Amino acid sequence: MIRRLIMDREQEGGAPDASGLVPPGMERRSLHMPAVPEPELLRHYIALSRANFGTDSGPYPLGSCTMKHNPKYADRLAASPKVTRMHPQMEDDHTQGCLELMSRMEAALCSISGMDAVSLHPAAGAHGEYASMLMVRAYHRSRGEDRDEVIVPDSAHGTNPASAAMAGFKLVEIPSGEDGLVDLSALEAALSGRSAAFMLTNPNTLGLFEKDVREMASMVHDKGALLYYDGANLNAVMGRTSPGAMGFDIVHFNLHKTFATPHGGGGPGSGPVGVRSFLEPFLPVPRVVGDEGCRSLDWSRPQSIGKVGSALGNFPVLMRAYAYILRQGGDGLKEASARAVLNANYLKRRIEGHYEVPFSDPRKHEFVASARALKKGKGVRALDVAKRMIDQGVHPPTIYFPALVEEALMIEPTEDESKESLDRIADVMNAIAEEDPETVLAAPLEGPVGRIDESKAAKDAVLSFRRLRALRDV
Amino acid sequence: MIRRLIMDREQEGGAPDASGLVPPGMERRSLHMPAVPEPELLRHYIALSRANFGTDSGPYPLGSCTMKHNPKYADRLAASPKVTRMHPQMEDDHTQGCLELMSRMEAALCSISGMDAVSLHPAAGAHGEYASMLMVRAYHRSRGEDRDEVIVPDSAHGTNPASAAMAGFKLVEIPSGEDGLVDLSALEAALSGRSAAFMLTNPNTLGLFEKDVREMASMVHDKGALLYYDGANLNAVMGRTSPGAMGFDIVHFNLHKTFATPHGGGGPGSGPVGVRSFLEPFLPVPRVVGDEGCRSLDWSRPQSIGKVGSALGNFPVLMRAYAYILRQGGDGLKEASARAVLNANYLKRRIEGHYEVPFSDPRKHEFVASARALKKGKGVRALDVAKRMIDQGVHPPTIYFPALVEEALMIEPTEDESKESLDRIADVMNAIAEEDPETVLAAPLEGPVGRIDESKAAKDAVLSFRRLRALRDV
Amino acid sequence: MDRKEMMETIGIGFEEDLFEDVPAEVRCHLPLPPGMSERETVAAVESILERNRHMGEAPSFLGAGCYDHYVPAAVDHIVSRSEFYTSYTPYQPEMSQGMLQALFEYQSHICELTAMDAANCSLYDGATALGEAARMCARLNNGELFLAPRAMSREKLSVLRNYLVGTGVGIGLYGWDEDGGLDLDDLGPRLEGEVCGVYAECPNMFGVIDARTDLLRPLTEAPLVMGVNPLTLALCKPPGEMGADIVVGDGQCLGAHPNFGGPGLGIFACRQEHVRRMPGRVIGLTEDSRGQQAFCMTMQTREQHIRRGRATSNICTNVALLAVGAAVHMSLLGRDGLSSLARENVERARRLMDLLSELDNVVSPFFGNHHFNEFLAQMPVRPEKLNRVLAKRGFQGGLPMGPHVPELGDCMLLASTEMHDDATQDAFVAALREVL
Amino acid sequence: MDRKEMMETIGIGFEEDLFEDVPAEVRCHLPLPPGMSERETVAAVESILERNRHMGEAPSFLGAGCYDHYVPAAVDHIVSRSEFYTSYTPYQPEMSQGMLQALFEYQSHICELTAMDAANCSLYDGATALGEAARMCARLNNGELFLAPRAMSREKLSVLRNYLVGTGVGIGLYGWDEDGGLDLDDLGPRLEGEVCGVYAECPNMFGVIDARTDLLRPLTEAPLVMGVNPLTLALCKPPGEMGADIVVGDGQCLGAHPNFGGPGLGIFACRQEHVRRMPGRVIGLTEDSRGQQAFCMTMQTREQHIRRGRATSNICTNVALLAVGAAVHMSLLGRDGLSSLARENVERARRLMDLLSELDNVVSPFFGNHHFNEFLAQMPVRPEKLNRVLAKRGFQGGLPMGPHVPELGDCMLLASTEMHDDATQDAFVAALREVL
Ligand SMILES: Cc1ncc(COP(=O)(O)O)c(C=O)c1O
Ligand SMILES: Cc1ncc(COP(=O)(O)O)c(C=O)c1O
Repeated sequence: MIRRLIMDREQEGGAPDASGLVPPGMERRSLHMPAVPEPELLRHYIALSRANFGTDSGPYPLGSCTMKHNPKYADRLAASPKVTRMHPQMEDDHTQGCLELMSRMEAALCSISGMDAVSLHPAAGAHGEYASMLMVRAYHRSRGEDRDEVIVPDSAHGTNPASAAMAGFKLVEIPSGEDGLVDLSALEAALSGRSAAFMLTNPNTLGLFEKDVREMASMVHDKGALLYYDGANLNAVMGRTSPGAMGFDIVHFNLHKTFATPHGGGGPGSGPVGVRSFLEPFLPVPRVVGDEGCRSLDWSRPQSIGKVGSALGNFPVLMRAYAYILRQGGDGLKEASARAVLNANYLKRRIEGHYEVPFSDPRKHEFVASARALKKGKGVRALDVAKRMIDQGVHPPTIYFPALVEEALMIEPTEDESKESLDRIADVMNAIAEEDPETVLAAPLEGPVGRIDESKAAKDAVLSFRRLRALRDV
Repeated sequence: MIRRLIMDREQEGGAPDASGLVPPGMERRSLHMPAVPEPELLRHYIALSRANFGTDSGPYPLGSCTMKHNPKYADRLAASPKVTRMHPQMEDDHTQGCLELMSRMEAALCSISGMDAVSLHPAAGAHGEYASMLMVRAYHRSRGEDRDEVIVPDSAHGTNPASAAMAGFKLVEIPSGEDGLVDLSALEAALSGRSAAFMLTNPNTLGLFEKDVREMASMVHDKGALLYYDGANLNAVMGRTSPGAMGFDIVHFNLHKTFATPHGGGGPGSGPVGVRSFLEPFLPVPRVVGDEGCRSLDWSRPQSIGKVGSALGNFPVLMRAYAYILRQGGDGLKEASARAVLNANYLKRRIEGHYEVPFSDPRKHEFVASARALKKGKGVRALDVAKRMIDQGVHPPTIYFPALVEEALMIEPTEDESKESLDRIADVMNAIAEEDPETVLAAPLEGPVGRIDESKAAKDAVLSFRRLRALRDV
Repeated sequence: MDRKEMMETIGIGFEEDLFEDVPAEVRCHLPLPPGMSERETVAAVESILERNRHMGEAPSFLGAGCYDHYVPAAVDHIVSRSEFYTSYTPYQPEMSQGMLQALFEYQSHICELTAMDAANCSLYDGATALGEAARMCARLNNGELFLAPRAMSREKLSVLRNYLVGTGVGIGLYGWDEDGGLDLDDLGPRLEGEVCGVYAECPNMFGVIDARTDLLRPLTEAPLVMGVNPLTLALCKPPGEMGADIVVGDGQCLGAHPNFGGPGLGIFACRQEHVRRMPGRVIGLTEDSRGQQAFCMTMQTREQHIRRGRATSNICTNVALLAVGAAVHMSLLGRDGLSSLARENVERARRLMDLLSELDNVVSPFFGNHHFNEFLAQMPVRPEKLNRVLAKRGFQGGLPMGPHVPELGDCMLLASTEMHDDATQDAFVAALREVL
Repeated sequence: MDRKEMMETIGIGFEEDLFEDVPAEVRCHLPLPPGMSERETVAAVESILERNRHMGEAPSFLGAGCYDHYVPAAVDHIVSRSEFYTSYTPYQPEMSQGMLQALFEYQSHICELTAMDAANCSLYDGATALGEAARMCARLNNGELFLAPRAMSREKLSVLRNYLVGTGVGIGLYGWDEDGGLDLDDLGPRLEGEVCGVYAECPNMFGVIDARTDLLRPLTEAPLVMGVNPLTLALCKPPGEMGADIVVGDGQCLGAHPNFGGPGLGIFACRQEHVRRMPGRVIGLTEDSRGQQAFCMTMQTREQHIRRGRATSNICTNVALLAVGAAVHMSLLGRDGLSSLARENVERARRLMDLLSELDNVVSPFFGNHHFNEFLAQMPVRPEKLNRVLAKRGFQGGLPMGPHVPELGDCMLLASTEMHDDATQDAFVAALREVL
């Protein structure tokens, strides 16, 4: 490991002194938790940070994840005590700033998505999906209908089926057509009076725009179902189209994708949901209401699904995204999408001599290449290509997703990469395609660690030092 | 180089548009300064930062430089607009916080040093020395004396003679005794009616305490000269003795050494000066005067030397150091010194099997080892040892200073290193002493750069991209 | 310039050509104003935030799951390291050992605190962690009802309900006793039914350190879920020693700022035997090809990106950065630092309850029991009204209980932490004395 | 525990043994209170700073060498990188290539801006840079007098005097003309004397962009030192094209906060032929043993640690971190960003002078000339008094000229930057209108 575990240090004897502080018999008897003086602590965690790669380190074309640059003005704003030291249950007198910002953010997301109302509560995209599925359920029930099926294309992100299933829906998966798009006849066949919703990503996870989206909307609506927009790919189309214009009823946003908030190595993110007005009564409570200067929180929404998380949303993330929207403005967002698409198409062109890239042009913000030929020809899989890219300081693309492309390499450079950087990514990938397979299969060769044995981890299931110690003691 | 120079990028044509903004004929016609978008800019400078070693990266036992840990609470405080957005010429109404802090800081430094008055103005240690030499001059002149000599031991830091010379004094250097301490008879011989001051560092740069300091004080004072304390080594003796108790008249502090403020890769630092009351009239103007709540700046000090820099001191550095003093308290400062001394003596013991360490025990916060035997035995010089340490991730000690130790390795671990870390430094140094000389002479072997050719740099004197371009064009 | 070259490479003449696949009928404009400079952006957002009055400006006595603790500057420093916060979920372990180790350390710390074997590397917040725990009970066990305390915030209860929607499991609520601990007489008979899982909190919603949680294990064979405040655990017997199967809680108090309530840090720990039924991402120890110990995400086959509709949860993005912050926080404080912080919180709350008890018309604490850093006080006026009056005087009172537990509608849940000095508490009580 | 082992290794029984060499007669105690927790420390310092009213709270029209500009967040981010700010002077180049390259980039930027060949990597501030320049003139040239403008702040003049103390060179002051530019009729005859060096500023203390600096070079063979505001240089003919030998200035405006005046960023550039007479640290380009381009500190034999009493300067610690910040700032803005920022500053000042000129009893600007971001305005009341009145109304007026240039004692030097929007300027002028 990069540094010895903190837990693996000695600690002076003794137990916390809890007498008189907790009920008799409830005192803690021992706790292994060594304290590390600040100088050593900093070195430890800074060394760990240096063994981690972020967008500030280099190219990070991780498809579907939209690893945009995280602008630094947002950090400055987020450090203010006007953000950090706010409590969600304060009197409205104290929170006008938060409420105003949330209200403006809701309005901005309405403009961007073409929806009528937005809730900022969900903590991430999947959380937004779940909130939406609860609304879908509540909506149909409110009409006396007990629809129990949700339709998803096979190219959908895993969270789509997972969220629908978690909300108690049966899944109906439809295969993509030859062209990588939704097969309208398969959709038609799947739709019925039991259909509660159809979940669609547009552009889809192959980076293809579902041009028949309006027709799908009619089909879905004709059957009394709702059309759901997975907004993870919104970065492709801002200023050109919107979920509203495409006919969607519900949409979730990923602020940590489209709106440049940091992903934090896993989170926190933020996954607001937007709906058409007929669904507004179902949005989570409380809602921000009132006018500038006298905003408040309204809990009296009898049809609301209630709460999906304890907070009103991840406020600092909302604030960062709102600042980004202000900074870009309408034109800037449109330009960001245009550049993201240009970059993806350029990079695609630059590598397609070495990798197959199934399906037709143009792509939107991402594309999926395949290492199928490499695998056949030299036994080099997508995984191996990825590991070898690590040696060159380029973060690998998303691999093996979507599943309908064999040996998939899902590449999304975002608008932030310069031509120079795109050329570098391409050069690295192309060189790997030509490299001798032994080298590639052995990668990564540079750097502090070699290829990591993921199956051993799964077999051993050692998830804590406590467990490790228990095994050592055996 | 680590990354291509920013200047070495292309820039779109055109000139700044200055028409109407500056007098005719004064317009700028061209300016080569490529703009770098924030995402690339961040990657560039973050990559540079990663190619730099600080105390947060690992052990940094650079003798004389006192590379303490820089606590992070100070960063938080320094980011406040109550610090950053203050202008030095504001009305007192607006600056009561700054003035109060400065006043308390002066008092704290008086307590620590045993001096009667302190000026926070000087921007670094050498600047404090210079301000002090100006005061020495003004003081003697005020008494109608035109003393023109300053005495320094040969072990003095280079800034001491440089500052005295800059102030127009003739230097009288006295050799150290066999024991590494000031030779009292040499001092006696050097002292005369021309002597303006004697500059002394205690503990001296060998880490030895000048135990005869009171006697020296008497000798100096008897001759009508002043005794000056270079406070760079104050970290050794806080809470045990003070310049005041030792008989000094003037002292400079290095806040970036003793008081844990960051050195910033070269600065900014801060070098306050403290004096006995008879010298107070000569301190730089303006002085902070008044009581809490109604402090102001007083310029009416007719005997003052005036200004040594435009500011009232490097305020954020002062603020950081004041916070550190509060946090430590008297006991904490004493403990810091004790631990610094313990660490130095421990490390000395751990390496003295492999390196000569001339002069007797105990040491204070630092000690000077010698690679003389290694050089004789295998041709390995102090420089080579230093370069080989780099390979092991330990910052080398100060080398070739003080000059009176051959092949000097001047080692100051500070109080912040744990025993584990000290053992690592020792193990690294001891292993190098045993290593085959070829390896050591070729070091550094790991890392992004090999040994750097310093004489080529001096010969070529290429100090800017502009110069480089001019040479390329030839 | 670059742009032109790129378009040539692609073989298009206009950028617009890249959008030829977007049909005219879905085209639309973006009705947002033009962009601003960085300086203007910062000023615009600051001018909105200016309208807030934060806890440093108006001392606050709110807690209820979100606490104002001092965040050591070292914690903020580490989570501000660009390499950490600009990275994604560590899908490529060779490039993310730093984040993976930090998260493993977080998991390890949580396991030590709770005395459990395994923890995941975070869920959204404490409430969703409870929801996921209930769902996991439904995976581990049959049974119709998930038993939980009636003394729960409306937020948490609502989340719990929403997370059980798809399982068919209902919620059974049990009451509290006159000392604010769980009512065994109420709970006992309910345990006879078809119980899917049992949830108990310590400290509970009233801030009570409830010794009765230690009596639960022998009473049921259903999975036992315990809700904790991790800071309390520095003083208190851990759930692992009380027979818990699953432990949940919110770790915001471990080095994260209140931030208007979100993000929280959903803690989720369980016994080794249950690990493959857990929700969320977990980091495991393994080896690399050179035989060195290393880390990676593991048991991903439980997760949505592999298992899709049959995953143990839909969660993808979690709150990893807060987990890193918590690891730094716990490493910095260690056992002794954490337990003395916990002690300080108990003592702060005690001092406040004592001060309040001197007010004639206030019952403080409402429950005679051990409290952690919050407690109920019964007020002579409606807490909602009282808070409005206090706000005018520059204070933020405690949480009115009415919306959560209607029969305690005249009570306020007051929290105090190390951030309150004596003067702040005294001033608050003086203000109360004046208005009551 | 560790401590005991360490003492055993050293062979001592008590820590006190390590201080046996400190004689009893110099022993003393440290009369300071006990330490505090981190939280208490932060609270204590914040409560002192609380008493400040910063420029965001009381809009300020002070400049005079220290300016309130927007600092891009990227700049603060970079100088907060631990590897940079916790490092020392890069004595070991192999371990410090990052800092060395950043400083080389700073030097390069400064050379481009000034059109000079070489720059050092910083001096304490603009005033000491001038002092060092004067001292360098004394090394380059004989001559009794260093000529400088009488229109100089008392701070700068005092520093200049103090830096010349050891050289034997005196200071000759020349005046200004009716348009606020340098008075050639006054300067001309002085140039006939034994001149050691000549110093001229553009913009000068009155904020005037002085076209006459361009006429100086043919008038003297003595070294010519030019003082600049680096931001102005984005619009203005650079000193290198006007024949300067040395350029000095303060670079605080390049990405550093005002910070109550310090640290400043002392800019120092010169022609290639003079490099070996320069003060301060310089970074040079070289190669490593593998033939790669690399950087190191160079020409150290000029410096105190080698040359000791015969060094070109005593400076050791400088302000490297601000130089890094300036490099980041200039790289982010580039030519176009920097020149439009400069333009904005000219326009801000113009708008303010126009507004003020509408006040009956104010002469604004006092000098009819091109100004950068500051200008003199003549007031009907003593500026010192005016500022006290303005402070009560929440404004910080301009710099009273009296202490600096007594004959302009009824004038105030007012600065405006991009940080002032129209509303701020309008409110200030409205306040002035009311009190005048
Ligand atoms: C297409 C798509 N949908 C949904 C999600 C889930 O979003 P989150 O990770 O914010 O929960 C993702 C995340 O990768 C995604 O790529
Ligand atoms: C003994 C000694 N004196 C004086 C100085 C000069 O201090 P500064 O670098 O702050 O100018 C130093 C710095 O290294 C030093 O070690």
